[in-house]
Amino acid sequence: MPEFQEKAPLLDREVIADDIFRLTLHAPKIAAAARPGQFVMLRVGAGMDPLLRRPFSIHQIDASGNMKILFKVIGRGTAALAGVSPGSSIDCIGPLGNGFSLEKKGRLCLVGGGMGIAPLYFLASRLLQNGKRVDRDFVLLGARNHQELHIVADEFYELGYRVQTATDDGSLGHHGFVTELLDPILPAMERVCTCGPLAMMKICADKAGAADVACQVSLETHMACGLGACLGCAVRNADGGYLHVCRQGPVFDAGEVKWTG
Amino acid sequence: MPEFQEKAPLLDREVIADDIFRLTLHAPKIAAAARPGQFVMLRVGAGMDPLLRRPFSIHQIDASGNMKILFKVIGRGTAALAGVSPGSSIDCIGPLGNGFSLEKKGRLCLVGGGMGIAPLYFLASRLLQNGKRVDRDFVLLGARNHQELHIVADEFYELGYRVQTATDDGSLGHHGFVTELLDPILPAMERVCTCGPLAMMKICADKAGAADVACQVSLETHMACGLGACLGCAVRNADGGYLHVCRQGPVFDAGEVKWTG
Amino acid sequence: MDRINGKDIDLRVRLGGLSLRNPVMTASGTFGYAGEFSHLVDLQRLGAVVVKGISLAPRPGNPPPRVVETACGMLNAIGLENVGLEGFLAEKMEFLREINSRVIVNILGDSVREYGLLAEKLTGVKGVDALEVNISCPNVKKGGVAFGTDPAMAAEVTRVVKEGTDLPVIVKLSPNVTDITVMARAVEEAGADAVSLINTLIGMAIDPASRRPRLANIIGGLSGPAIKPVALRMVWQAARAVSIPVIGIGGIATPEDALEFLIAGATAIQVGTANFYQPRSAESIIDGLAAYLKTQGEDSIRSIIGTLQTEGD
Amino acid sequence: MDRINGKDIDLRVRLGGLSLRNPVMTASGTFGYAGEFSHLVDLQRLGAVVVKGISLAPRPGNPPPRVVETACGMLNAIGLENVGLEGFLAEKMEFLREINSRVIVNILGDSVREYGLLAEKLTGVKGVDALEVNISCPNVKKGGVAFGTDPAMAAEVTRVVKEGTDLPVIVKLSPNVTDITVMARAVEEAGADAVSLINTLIGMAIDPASRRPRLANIIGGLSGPAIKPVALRMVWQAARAVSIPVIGIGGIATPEDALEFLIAGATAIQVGTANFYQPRSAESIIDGLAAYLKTQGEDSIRSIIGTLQTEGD
Ligand SMILES: Cc1cc2nc3c(=O)[nH]c(=O)nc-3n(C[C@H](O)[C@H](O)[C@H](O)COP(=O)(O)OP(=O)(O)OC[C@H]3O[C@@H](n4cnc5c(N)ncnc54)[C@H](O)[C@@H]3O)c2cc1C
Ligand SMILES: Cc1cc2nc3c(=O)[nH]c(=O)nc-3n(C[C@H](O)[C@H](O)[C@H](O)COP(=O)(O)OP(=O)(O)OC[C@H]3O[C@@H](n4cnc5c(N)ncnc54)[C@H](O)[C@@H]3O)c2cc1C
Ligand SMILES: Cc1cc2nc3c(=O)[nH]c(=O)nc-3n(C[C@H](O)[C@H](O)[C@H](O)COP(=O)(O)O)c2cc1C
Ligand SMILES: Cc1cc2nc3c(=O)[nH]c(=O)nc-3n(C[C@H](O)[C@H](O)[C@H](O)COP(=O)(O)O)c2cc1C
Ligand code: FES
Ligand code: FES
Repeated sequence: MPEFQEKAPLLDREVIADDIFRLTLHAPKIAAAARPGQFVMLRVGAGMDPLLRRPFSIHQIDASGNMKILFKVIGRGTAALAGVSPGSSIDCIGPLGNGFSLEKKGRLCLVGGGMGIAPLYFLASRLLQNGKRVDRDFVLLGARNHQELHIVADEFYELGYRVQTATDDGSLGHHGFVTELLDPILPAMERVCTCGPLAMMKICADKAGAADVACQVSLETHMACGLGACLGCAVRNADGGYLHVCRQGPVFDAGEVKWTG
Repeated sequence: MPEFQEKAPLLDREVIADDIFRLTLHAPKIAAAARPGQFVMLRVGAGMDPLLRRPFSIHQIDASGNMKILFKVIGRGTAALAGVSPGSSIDCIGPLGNGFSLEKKGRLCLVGGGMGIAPLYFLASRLLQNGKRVDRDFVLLGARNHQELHIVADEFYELGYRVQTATDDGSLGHHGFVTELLDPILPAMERVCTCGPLAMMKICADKAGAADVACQVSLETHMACGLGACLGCAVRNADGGYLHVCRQGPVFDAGEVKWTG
Repeated sequence: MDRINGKDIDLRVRLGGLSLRNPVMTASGTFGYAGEFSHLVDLQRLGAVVVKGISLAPRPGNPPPRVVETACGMLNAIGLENVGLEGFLAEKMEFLREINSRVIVNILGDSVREYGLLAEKLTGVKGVDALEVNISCPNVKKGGVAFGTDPAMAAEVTRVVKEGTDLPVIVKLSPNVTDITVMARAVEEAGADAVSLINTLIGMAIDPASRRPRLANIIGGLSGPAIKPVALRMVWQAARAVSIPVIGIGGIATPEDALEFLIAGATAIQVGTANFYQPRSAESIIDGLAAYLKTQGEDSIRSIIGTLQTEGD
Repeated sequence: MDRINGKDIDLRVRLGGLSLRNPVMTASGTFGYAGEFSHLVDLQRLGAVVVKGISLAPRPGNPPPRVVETACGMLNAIGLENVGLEGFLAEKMEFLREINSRVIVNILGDSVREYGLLAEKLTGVKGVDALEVNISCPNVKKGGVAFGTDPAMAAEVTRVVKEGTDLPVIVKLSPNVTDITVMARAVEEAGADAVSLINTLIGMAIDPASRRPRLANIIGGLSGPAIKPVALRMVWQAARAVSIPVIGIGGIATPEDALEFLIAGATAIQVGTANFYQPRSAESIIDGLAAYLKTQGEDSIRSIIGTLQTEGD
């Protein structure tokens, strides 16, 4: 699984919400090699501060070598990224990590919360491309409000998935937690793939576990390199040892992970 | 002499040459208080790197509170400054330092090299405003080539000064050093004000000294604060002690300075 | 009480005998004698001003270049240039008496005796609220380094200064040591009322084109955000090692920075290099501390000090 | 000879018995076991690869969070996680033998005996060109700190490692000491073939919102451009104190950075944190060194080493 370093021209910059942006980067080598669930490390800003690259899930890929990332402004790095104007280039390393299972058999439920929806779109579209039957598969998406969600929710819908949404303020779909949408659906599912806040993924994992449904989760952790070199991205595994999110993950079977808190 | 801190909107950005830019900033308090030869400390970039402000001479002031600075890209700070787009604001502290003499009597020769021409324009225009007779005063300007010089040279000319130019490549005016233009003029002058490379100012100072003409020079040195607090901007004075460029200068009588090298 | 929407948010702290309206001071050598900032900063809001280090006789300082920027930091080799005690008293104290803020005089000497004399002569001077003893400046070859890195000498200086004054005595520690707790304990035992740390780390920069050092003095003191993690670690260690108040210094520029130090155990903090690039840093920290207290539901900054949670997972 | 427009620019350097095609290595713990970078970096261009520190038994490392970004730097508390000697030999050496670059194995132990055993067991292993003895890692409470800050213990480790091997032995020094020259001389006298410095400075970061340390280990090692001035100063001091070669480490990311260390007296340099944010840093440094030699009219990098001009004004 080779990774590439590309100076990727920024082709487009969409403002999804006040603090949520979607960038289209021309990164043909990365795009050609990418699998759903993998991520890229982006260099934000030209100087030495912020110093480290930032990890972002690969959100969409097209046949002409373009890659989208969807992100929320959290701190200095993402703020800098939001300020990059089309025409500039962004230094990208990827694709990194393992990715979600591309199993075509069985009914699938994707559960995304916040920016966790980013990799799920790539997964949803790749499964469709690979010939999976998706019209009985669910996509459950949660966010703070309508604005954050509706554009990407529509895109999932266009792929042919059954899309349900939940928002904190009730401005789109269910008023409440996205995980609450899972209960009626879960018994009919064979697999759940989830990405989002840890607490949300834990609920998914618990519910899936209780229902004896397979569950893959995509973890976030601070990363210095993304390449398996710094060993900084450790999270606890179920046995008390450590998993390295950048190489062994970011996607894990829910059972591998130690769910604390 | 109070100084102000202003978030000054960038109104205009002119590209004078590949690496030379002129910015128009709306900084009404600084503009109202400024005297020729004073400078401002600009914060370049939003992050912590580059950390320190950068000093720039006040190049032009207009009645509506606008201030221009003229600068060349040298390193990271000036590169960042060159990249700021109109509409953004730049954090400015000023006006700082002492400034040139505004004596109206007697014939005056201004000698500017490279970016040293920046403060001289403010001096030239303020003297005219103050009612000085300038049609017998000289402005000698040196630069690498025509491109760097012609716009500002024209502006001096429009003020009514006798303008002579020198370029390294002969593409405008005298082919050679600007100080070579000084010899025929100097005997008739009462004062020389010079700003530019140290070697150039030293030649001016030497020639003026030999001709018994008063000479003011504007020095550059690394500055951490520009406010007289860090004591980092020391240069040697003629007696072996130190001068602080930001508070006691940047303008000095040539005789105060120790001319080394 | 600090003025923030008229709320009763209590930022007062006490350093031994010295009470401050808030824990935010300006660090020695980075705020001149306060007058330099009088048009840009509301001086009376500051917890205290620590003035540029004063020696018995005036000092000319080092040859230039004296400062150079580094990654998120700067190196300085000012060489302790200062107006000297007499100059300070004659030219600077009048203004400082009027700023309606605490004034702490940073002192430095080439010998134990000089420190003692400085302490005596500053005692009883109206407007001087405390002394900060700089035993740590790395720029002067004579004395400076040794006092700050040898616990016995640091203790000796502290004792002599304490004998010479009834003002609160803060001893400012150098970070260029193997174990900061040894230094902190040594000066505590010698009678220091508080310790402040860190002074600058010793660093260096070279211009490859000329193959010359970028500072005429070759080496200089590193300050600014770059050093904050080291400063914070040492403050945390020192605060656990001594029972006198600890003043945190090093790369502090924002309210979050200041809070890190307070949470680590500092009773107060000093803003240094940030004054150069953002003169209003101290004021914005004061505002930010008050705002933080509100979000945390606390009404006194003192309930934040030393509250680092280190147990559990 | 390095490939640069076919010019005869000689970047070779010699570290005791070890000759390198150029002075640019990758630092331990920042380049994994080299395979991690094989798609991004032309490994055979590197002067040497220093692998992640190896202990006798595998180590799991510290709980997360293990890394946090700071101003122009980062803190790490990896806790010396590694595959252990057997794992290293079984899983990593095969690849390393093939990269056509020098391989230096960084070793660490909890006791002098462990260092000695590691040295013995790595001696004679095909593809291992030298040992770098990590006496300086601040992350493990047991052993690490003491070896690196006590000259006698550092010398003892050095002696035992030297007895156990005929490979060139580089001793890697901790910067968390009052006087780096004491440490450098101690290990030189104990037989070290070279010293490398600096390892990380000890630092800390706190999250004000939770009032918890940002690293589970509370303290960690500071690396990156922020520490370069301190590293350069220590390298300059060490190079003047010992006659064995000095390897410069700390914040090196560009050719200019590398040149600063070489001019200060380092015979070679290591690129650490920069590998994380710019994997091609080492390669661009190699190119930049060759380009610099041209502009300086020199044909060998060896004529740059230790050429700092400090006389005059
Ligand atoms: C595998 C992976 C995929 C991700 N995909 C996305 C995505 O598609 N969209 C999106 O908006 N965000 C994503 N994130 C989170 C994103 O990396 C962080 O929001 C971002 O790094 C924050 O950087 P900052 O400079 O704005 O924040 P700061 O808080 O200033 O960053 C400081 C440091 O903390 C790290 N950090 C802060 N928050 C996180 C976090 N949540 N996860 C990891 N590191 C963090 C930064 O990388 C940096 O090193 C992903 C994270 C990982 C690990
Ligand atoms: C009073 C004064 C007035 C000035 N007026 C002008 C002007 O009108 N136009 C113009 O183009 N330049 C002017 N300069 C020079 C200008 O400040 C520098 O070119 C600029 O600071 C370089 O910053 P940098 O980040 O691009 O370079 P870098 O080399 O990356 O800067 C590194 C550090 O060195 C300092 N530095 C580098 N070169 C100089 C220099 N020549 N003088 C002072 N500090 C320097 C920087 O401020 C910074 O702290 C003036 C300098 C002074 C002292
Ligand atoms: C230019 C400069 C001059 C300084 N002069 C003194 C001094 O005279 N006495 C002293 O105790 N510390 C002096 N310091 C150290 C600072 O007070 C402070 O301890 C150090 O800079 C670390 O804080 P910072 O990172 O916030 O700047 C000086 C620092 C700088 C940058
Ligand atoms: C994540 C990380 C892990 C490290 N692991 C080791 C190690 O195992 N052994 C060692 O001697 N040094 C280790 N170091 C220290 C580096 O080799 C180097 O000395 C230090 O980071 C300073 O260089 P830099 O600023 O270029 O990173 C590690 C550094 C980092 C950042
Ligand atoms: S992020 Fe560096 S090893 Fe995973
Ligand atoms: S630049 Fe700070 S005193 Fe002059």
